[in-house]
Amino acid sequence: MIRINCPWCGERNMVEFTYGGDANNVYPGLSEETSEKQYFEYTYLRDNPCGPHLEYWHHVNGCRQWIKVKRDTLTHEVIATVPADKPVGEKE
Amino acid sequence: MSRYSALEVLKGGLTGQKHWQRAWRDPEPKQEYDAIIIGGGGHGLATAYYLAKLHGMSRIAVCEKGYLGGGNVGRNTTIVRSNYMLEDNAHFYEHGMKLWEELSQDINFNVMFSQRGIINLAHSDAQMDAFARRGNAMRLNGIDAELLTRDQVKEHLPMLDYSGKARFPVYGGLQQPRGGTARHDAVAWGYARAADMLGVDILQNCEVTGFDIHDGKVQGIQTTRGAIKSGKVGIAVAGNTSRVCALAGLNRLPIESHKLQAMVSEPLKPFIDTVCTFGAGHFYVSQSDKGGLVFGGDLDGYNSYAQRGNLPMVAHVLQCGMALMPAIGRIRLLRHWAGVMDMSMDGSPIISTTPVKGLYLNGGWCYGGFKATPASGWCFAHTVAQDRPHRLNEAFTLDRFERGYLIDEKGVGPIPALH
Amino acid sequence: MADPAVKRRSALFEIYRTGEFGDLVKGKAGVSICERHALSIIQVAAWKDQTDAVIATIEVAAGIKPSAEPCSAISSEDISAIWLGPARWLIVEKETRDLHAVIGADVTADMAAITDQSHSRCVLRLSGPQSRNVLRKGTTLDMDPGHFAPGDARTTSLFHMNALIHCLDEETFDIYVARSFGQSFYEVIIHAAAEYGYQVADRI
Amino acid sequence: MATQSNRLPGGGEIDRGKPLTFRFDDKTYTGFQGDTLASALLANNVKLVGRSFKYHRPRGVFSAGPEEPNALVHLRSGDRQEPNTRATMIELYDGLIAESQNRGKSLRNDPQRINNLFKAFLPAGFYYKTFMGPFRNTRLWMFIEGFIRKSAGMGAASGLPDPDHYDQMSRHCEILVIGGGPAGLMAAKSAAANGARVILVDDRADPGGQLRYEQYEIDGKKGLDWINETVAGLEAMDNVFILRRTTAFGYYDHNFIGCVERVCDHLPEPEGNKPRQRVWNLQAGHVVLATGSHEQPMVFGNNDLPGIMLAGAVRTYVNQYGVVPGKRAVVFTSCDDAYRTAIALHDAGTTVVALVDTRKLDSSYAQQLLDRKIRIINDSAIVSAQGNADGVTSVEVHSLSGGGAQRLDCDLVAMSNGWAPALHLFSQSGGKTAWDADRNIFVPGDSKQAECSVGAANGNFSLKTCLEEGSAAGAMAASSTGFNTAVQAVPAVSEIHESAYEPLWECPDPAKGHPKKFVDHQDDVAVSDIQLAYREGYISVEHLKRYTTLGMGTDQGKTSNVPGLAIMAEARGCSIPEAGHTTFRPPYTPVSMGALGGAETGEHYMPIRRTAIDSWHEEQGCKWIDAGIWRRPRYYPQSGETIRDAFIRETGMTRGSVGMCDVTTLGKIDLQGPDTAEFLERIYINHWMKLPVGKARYGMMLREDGIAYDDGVTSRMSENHFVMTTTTANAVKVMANLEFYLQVIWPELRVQVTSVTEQWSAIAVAGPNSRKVIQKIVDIDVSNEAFPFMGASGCVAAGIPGCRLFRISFSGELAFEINVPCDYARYVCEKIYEAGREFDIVPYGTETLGNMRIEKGHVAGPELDGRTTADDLGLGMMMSKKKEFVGKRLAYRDSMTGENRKKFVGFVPADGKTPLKAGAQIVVNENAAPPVEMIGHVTSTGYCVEHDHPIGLGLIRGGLDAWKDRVVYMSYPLRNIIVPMKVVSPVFVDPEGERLHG
Ligand SMILES: Cc1cc2nc3c(=O)[nH]c(=O)nc-3n(C[C@H](O)[C@H](O)[C@H](O)COP(=O)(O)OP(=O)(O)OC[C@H]3O[C@@H](n4cnc5c(N)ncnc54)[C@H](O)[C@@H]3O)c2cc1C
Ligand SMILES: NC(=O)c1ccc[n+]([C@@H]2O[C@H](COP(=O)([O-])OP(=O)(O)OC[C@H]3O[C@@H](n4cnc5c(N)ncnc54)[C@H](O)[C@@H]3O)[C@@H](O)[C@H]2O)c1
Ligand SMILES: Cc1cc2nc3c(=O)[nH]c(=O)nc-3n(C[C@H](O)[C@H](O)[C@H](O)COP(=O)(O)O)c2cc1C
Ligand SMILES: [Zn+2]
Repeated sequence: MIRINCPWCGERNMVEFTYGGDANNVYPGLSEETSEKQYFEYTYLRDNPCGPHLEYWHHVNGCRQWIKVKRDTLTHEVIATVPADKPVGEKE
Repeated sequence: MSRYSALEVLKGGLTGQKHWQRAWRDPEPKQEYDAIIIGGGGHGLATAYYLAKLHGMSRIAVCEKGYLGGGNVGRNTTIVRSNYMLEDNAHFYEHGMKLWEELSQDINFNVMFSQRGIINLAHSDAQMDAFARRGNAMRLNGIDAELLTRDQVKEHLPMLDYSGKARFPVYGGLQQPRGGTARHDAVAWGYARAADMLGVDILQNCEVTGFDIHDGKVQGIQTTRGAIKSGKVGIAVAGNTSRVCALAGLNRLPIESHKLQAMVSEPLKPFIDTVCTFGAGHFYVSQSDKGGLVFGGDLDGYNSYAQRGNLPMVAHVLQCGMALMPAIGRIRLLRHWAGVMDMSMDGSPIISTTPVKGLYLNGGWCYGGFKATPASGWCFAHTVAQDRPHRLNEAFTLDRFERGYLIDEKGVGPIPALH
Repeated sequence: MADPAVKRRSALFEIYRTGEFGDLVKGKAGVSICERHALSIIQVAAWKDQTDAVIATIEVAAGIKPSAEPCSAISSEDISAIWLGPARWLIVEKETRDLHAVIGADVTADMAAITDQSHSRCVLRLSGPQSRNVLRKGTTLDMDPGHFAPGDARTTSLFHMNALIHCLDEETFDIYVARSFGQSFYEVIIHAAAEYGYQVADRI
Repeated sequence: MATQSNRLPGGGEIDRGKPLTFRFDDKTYTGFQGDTLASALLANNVKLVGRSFKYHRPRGVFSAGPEEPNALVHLRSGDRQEPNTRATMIELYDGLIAESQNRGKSLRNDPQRINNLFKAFLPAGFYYKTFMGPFRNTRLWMFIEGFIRKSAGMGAASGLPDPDHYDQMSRHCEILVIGGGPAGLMAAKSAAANGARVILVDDRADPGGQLRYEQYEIDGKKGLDWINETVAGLEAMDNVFILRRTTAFGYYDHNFIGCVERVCDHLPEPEGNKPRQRVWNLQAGHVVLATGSHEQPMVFGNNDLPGIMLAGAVRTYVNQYGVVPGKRAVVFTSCDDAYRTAIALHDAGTTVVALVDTRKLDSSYAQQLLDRKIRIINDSAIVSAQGNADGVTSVEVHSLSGGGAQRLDCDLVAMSNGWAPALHLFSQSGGKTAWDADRNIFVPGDSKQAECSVGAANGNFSLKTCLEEGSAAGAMAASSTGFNTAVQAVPAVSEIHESAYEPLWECPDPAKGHPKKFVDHQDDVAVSDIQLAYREGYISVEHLKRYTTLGMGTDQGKTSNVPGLAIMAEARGCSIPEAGHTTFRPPYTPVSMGALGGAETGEHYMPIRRTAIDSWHEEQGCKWIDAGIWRRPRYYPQSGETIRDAFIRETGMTRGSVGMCDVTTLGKIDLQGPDTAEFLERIYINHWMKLPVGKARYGMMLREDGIAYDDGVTSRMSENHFVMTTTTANAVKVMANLEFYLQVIWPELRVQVTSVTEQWSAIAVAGPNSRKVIQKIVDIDVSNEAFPFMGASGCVAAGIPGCRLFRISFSGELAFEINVPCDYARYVCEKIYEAGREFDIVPYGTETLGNMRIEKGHVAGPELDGRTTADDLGLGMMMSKKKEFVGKRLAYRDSMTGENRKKFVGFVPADGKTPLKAGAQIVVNENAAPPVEMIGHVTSTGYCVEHDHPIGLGLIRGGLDAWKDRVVYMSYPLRNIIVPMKVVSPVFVDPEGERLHG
């Protein structure tokens, strides 16, 4: 049972969250300059490491904030959590 | 090596079963092979078998990091079916179904393929329509399918809740009578033994740790049992696809690794005679020949390489189970475990050449790859041997995502956990 | 406000039955349940850079000062300000005035978005020595007294429904769930409470 | 009624003042309060209690705990029948009914016992080698499989719905102590001393563990008294919570432990509203594993006969239950522990024929035996047992140094091959086990989570060490969770130092014959099977397990895994740790699915969402339909009407006059802020900046991959305030998506989104007379001039202020949608109905809603199937060329555009009357044999009331451009239906949209 430390609500059980996938993905931005390839990569390609992984979670049954979670995909240990618009390691 | 037959077993009975030899050898790795398959799961072993049998290759090795069959082939819910709607899937899986029907004889190993049928339950008219769409497509593709009414479902599955108290009553179901289950371990062992008999070296405890690639062409691999040369290397490592491909410089694939749990009850006398899936929650069930009810559910929902799951999904599966078959309340769960799935972006597999010459990829099986084992091995062997796909797998390329030729049976888009 | 002759109809209108039920111990109920109904529930979502201003303005306008502290609730006799998320609160009181208008008069659009949610929730008040046990059956939160104390308010998953739980005193909780879930919610709560014996009291 | 011939006149923890009657198979017996079913059966000298899995060999009670492989019964009857229940764990209650299982009509004369004669032909995995049949198909196997399935399995499920209910609860604590033996009790005591929250779980009715049946003194008191005092002390503390009859079954990530409490299993039926069982979800800061150990058996010929039991179990029956399971006992051991069994048996009056010790050394207890004139046979082993279904009658003993065979008559064998720590939970926590070569046991290695093992679970079997470790661990756990350390003083104990244990994994064969030596009693796995697996190369323990089924039974190998792997290690010539053990998986002991499923099942499997007008629909006699988890009225049948009659009538009356429909379930999202229009511009394919205040617009969203995602109407209520509607199915997902875009991707946009689905009820009023009805309700002018198509406005409705009115239409008729705060919705609904009465207003359900949108050619769920693009759906012109929006770029990939895509069209049957069926495929050739090319499919079907013929919508390759007015075939082979139909425009009524604007 993974426990995630929501930057606002504190440590909560994972049943309160939904998973949002790879947070290394950088949104290409809605601009004519962006290439189709960038959209393709954003939409379809994923970091999929065995070990620490940066990912989005949504505290949907909580404060409804999207957060970034660094989590080990082998041990499920949660290494860090930050608000989704912040880089990991830096708190609000 | 003795052929398996009833006579041999009887003979053994009189001599203390002493005459049986190893089902497969335990050879030392050779310096070089004509082809190496990475992954001693169902797909890897089947590939090696078909390479040797159908493509006249003899110097073949299968590298397995642990014990043979210890991956998903040894931990799945063993459902075999070809009830797909989309053309590319339908033909591929139906080819597989035909191979299944002859597999035990072909490899001289009883894989206990039991065509007890599979029923997908529907809980609304809309769901019946969606199933009809699939069933009609199956029929038109020459695949068996039946649309069952509620009463017909009841004949097959009398233990479901028809009481009127069911939150999601049964409306009917889509049945594929030729679908069923097989003895998962036997599939791995049978292919291993058959491949071994054709001279394939099965190298257990041999983890691939790197690739030798020059000028965009593969030359060999590094393993925990030393370097091995080969100009053709096929990757069939299921949940570990991203990790192994990364060793070959193929980073960021259209794949996420997720875990899926399965569970089994205490052994019971025959309780359910077909495979059944719930249409209003993630739950499917069949009974193993040993008597255990084998249940599966949804992914735990987050990337994971742990072959163990968490309790909420177990609880969810059994909640579905109780909702569908209130008779299981007093039956006990015996064991639950998990496997790591290579979930692709459209839920369909990849059997493909790669940007590296001589390197081939078989992956993206999501939680449906057991039934594909024979067809996947068959097509992958063709792809490896001929350096191009067979017609049956030509849609399953790695570059289809970029080109937009997706094979999205569920229509949920590039969210792997939803396929 | 509507024509006072027209009564608001709660989500539990058809099924709410007062009385004592379940396994009463020596005639005593372990839990008491009552619906809080005809509430004004106003959501205020401040622009982040206006958080302090909004807090101050609400205090003046509505007579309650929300706290920026996550998972907290400030309440007085008649009105509560419950933290929902960063810079987001529910202001709740028994409907006696047009709270939406009252707050909206001072908290302007360039300070916050204000949304009327008065009809969007079914609110049950649980009290009694077994109230924490009833909640323990549906949530993974730590419900022990030292860890969920008066003045705490947490949104969580309760019996698979999104719920906001506000602790009023040692053994009293207000629980807010989406209105459409109201009947299902009520049914699972009384089912969970049956082994302790429960009383359903008049609405407040 | 049989007497309790094996019951001692005194002693034990049973309450002789409370006799209980119970039935086993066809006989009635008595026992006492405090008995287990196993102890009561043994008290009545019932030896044969079951049959083994494969060979149907007779089996008796083997253990006294959860490790029991043999004594599995059907407990209770009818819909409460529980298969595979361990007699050793069933607390006896008055009127208990149990039956033996895996047998024919009678246990003694089970016809399948002949399997035992053919056992030579049924070695491990025989089925892999045969039954493949002469032909290339699965027929022979499936025929045989029927028989195999019938003879496999142990117990039978009743097949009837379980009448009891279950429950789940969560609890948090600083320290969780699992196991209430001496180690666990001591740990709880010191952990709790300074206020940390401690939970103690133990799977028995009362804590105490092995100490309950030993004769030790602690602090000069009887062990049992010390236990009772300690438990009473803990119970008196506010910060301690004790769970009895509770098994910790699984250790999961982040120190989360699943436990199951058997709340009412010791009673005939659950009391009052109590659940039968309850799952406890425990979240702990630190876990102390004090789970004890399991005694390991000896492996010798016919070691499975009834009457051959674990020595600790025998001692338990004597000391705790006052039952002697035999009259003449042989004790067989490789460690000191079983000497105490010999002593206990002797002191209870049983003849102890001999104690056979595999070791040469003198046990520390040797003198105590000699004092009792019990013969000790050192350096020897039992090589075979003789007997029948009624139990063992003699054993053959050999010296391990050669020579010296002798036969001892006996009716009870108490054996011990040492104790294996219960590592299940430790191992599940992620910890790796380590082999302790000195003590010949696997012990816990390094911890991966915040836990520690103590006492027997940590491989320390002396009582003193158990208490010391418990005390230290409790204090450490408290300090690691922030509470002051307070090591409790450890009481003094009477105990003698035991001599070393020297396991013998397999006993030698007797001089004559090769009787099977069973390793896994339940699954009938014998040494010969392990050797066969070895010969065939199934040498990894995981292969061994899967090939032979070793350890795969209901006991999960608690008494067979270690011997099995040791025998394999021996064959391979490797060490035991090199061979390794298989993976420990939850649950520790089997857990009922009812408990795991919890309370929310049946009708409560998922909550039902109801609209605020739910009761009104019910009163109107509607038939319900599930729309996701909402329930919605499907149609309102009038007497004798079928669904088809009803929707045709509802459609006709709506189009003819006026109808009303509850559309509350659509998602409603409130958007506020200065950047809202810009935000909509980015997420919708069409334009929003210039939408005037007071106007609504239809919008479509794409997924990032360019596929059509969701559609709905969004209205501008004021400059910076919009209200969006979504489909019912996607409401929750769209909301989360919008939050993602705003919080993660464009945090600079000043937009607030709030779901208001629950605040507003929505009622659609449609049909030519709808304006007249609405005008009677609302306070604003709804004439075409004042409130044209796509108007949006606040209003007072039926006297209720703060309502909203939209002039939007899904049916293609002149239509309005009124939004009312939910608590007033039923009132307003009634007022509308009243206002419409003069126009014969008709309430309509989802069936008519669907039919009218099909007539009008609007897309919905069946068309938005996650594979279609906006262009496929005929909405390509809505996609703005002038702006970028989510999904735009990937929507223009080659494959996603172009002639060959399936496009949205309408169909009518060529004969104008044959109904069309959703789910049908479209083919060009009426009589082709499979595989047939499918050029499209029918998505939705209905009946065009105005033109009086069936209609359909669907997708067809090339769309109208390629197929307009041509005939194709609707193919529905599942029902042998093939219908020629004409491809037409998907808009069947009012193609010019005059009614909408009128
Ligand atoms: C719980 C569960 C239920 C499922 N249910 C079904 C079902 O009912 N029906 C169905 O059709 N499918 C099902 N599946 C999916 C199916 O099991 C898999 O898709 C399929 O088995 C994958 O192919 P495989 O057998 O080759 O994989 P695996 O057996 O996983 O083989 C891959 C092998 O590669 C090895 N490997 C990995 N990395 C390396 C390396 N670096 N070097 C060497 N070797 C390596 C692994 O050890 C492993 O043995 C299920 C899966 C799970 C987990
Ligand atoms: N002399 C020997 O060779 C020898 C060998 C083994 C044990 N012993 C004796 O056994 C005792 C060991 O003490 P201990 O406290 O370590 O163990 P214990 O066996 O006395 O107690 C363990 C307790 O944990 C419970 N338990 C186990 N798993 C559980 C689970 N998953 N969930 C809930 N409850 C569970 C058991 O029912 C039992 O009550 C000592 O008295 C010791 O002397 C002696
Ligand atoms: C179809 C199927 C049936 C199984 N039946 C049993 C069973 O009867 N008893 C058992 O102990 N395990 C059973 N298992 C589970 C295996 O013991 C094992 O847990 C699983 O293969 C995963 O391997 P692992 O636990 O070693 O990681 C079964 C597994 C499968 C896939
Ligand atoms: Zn939060």
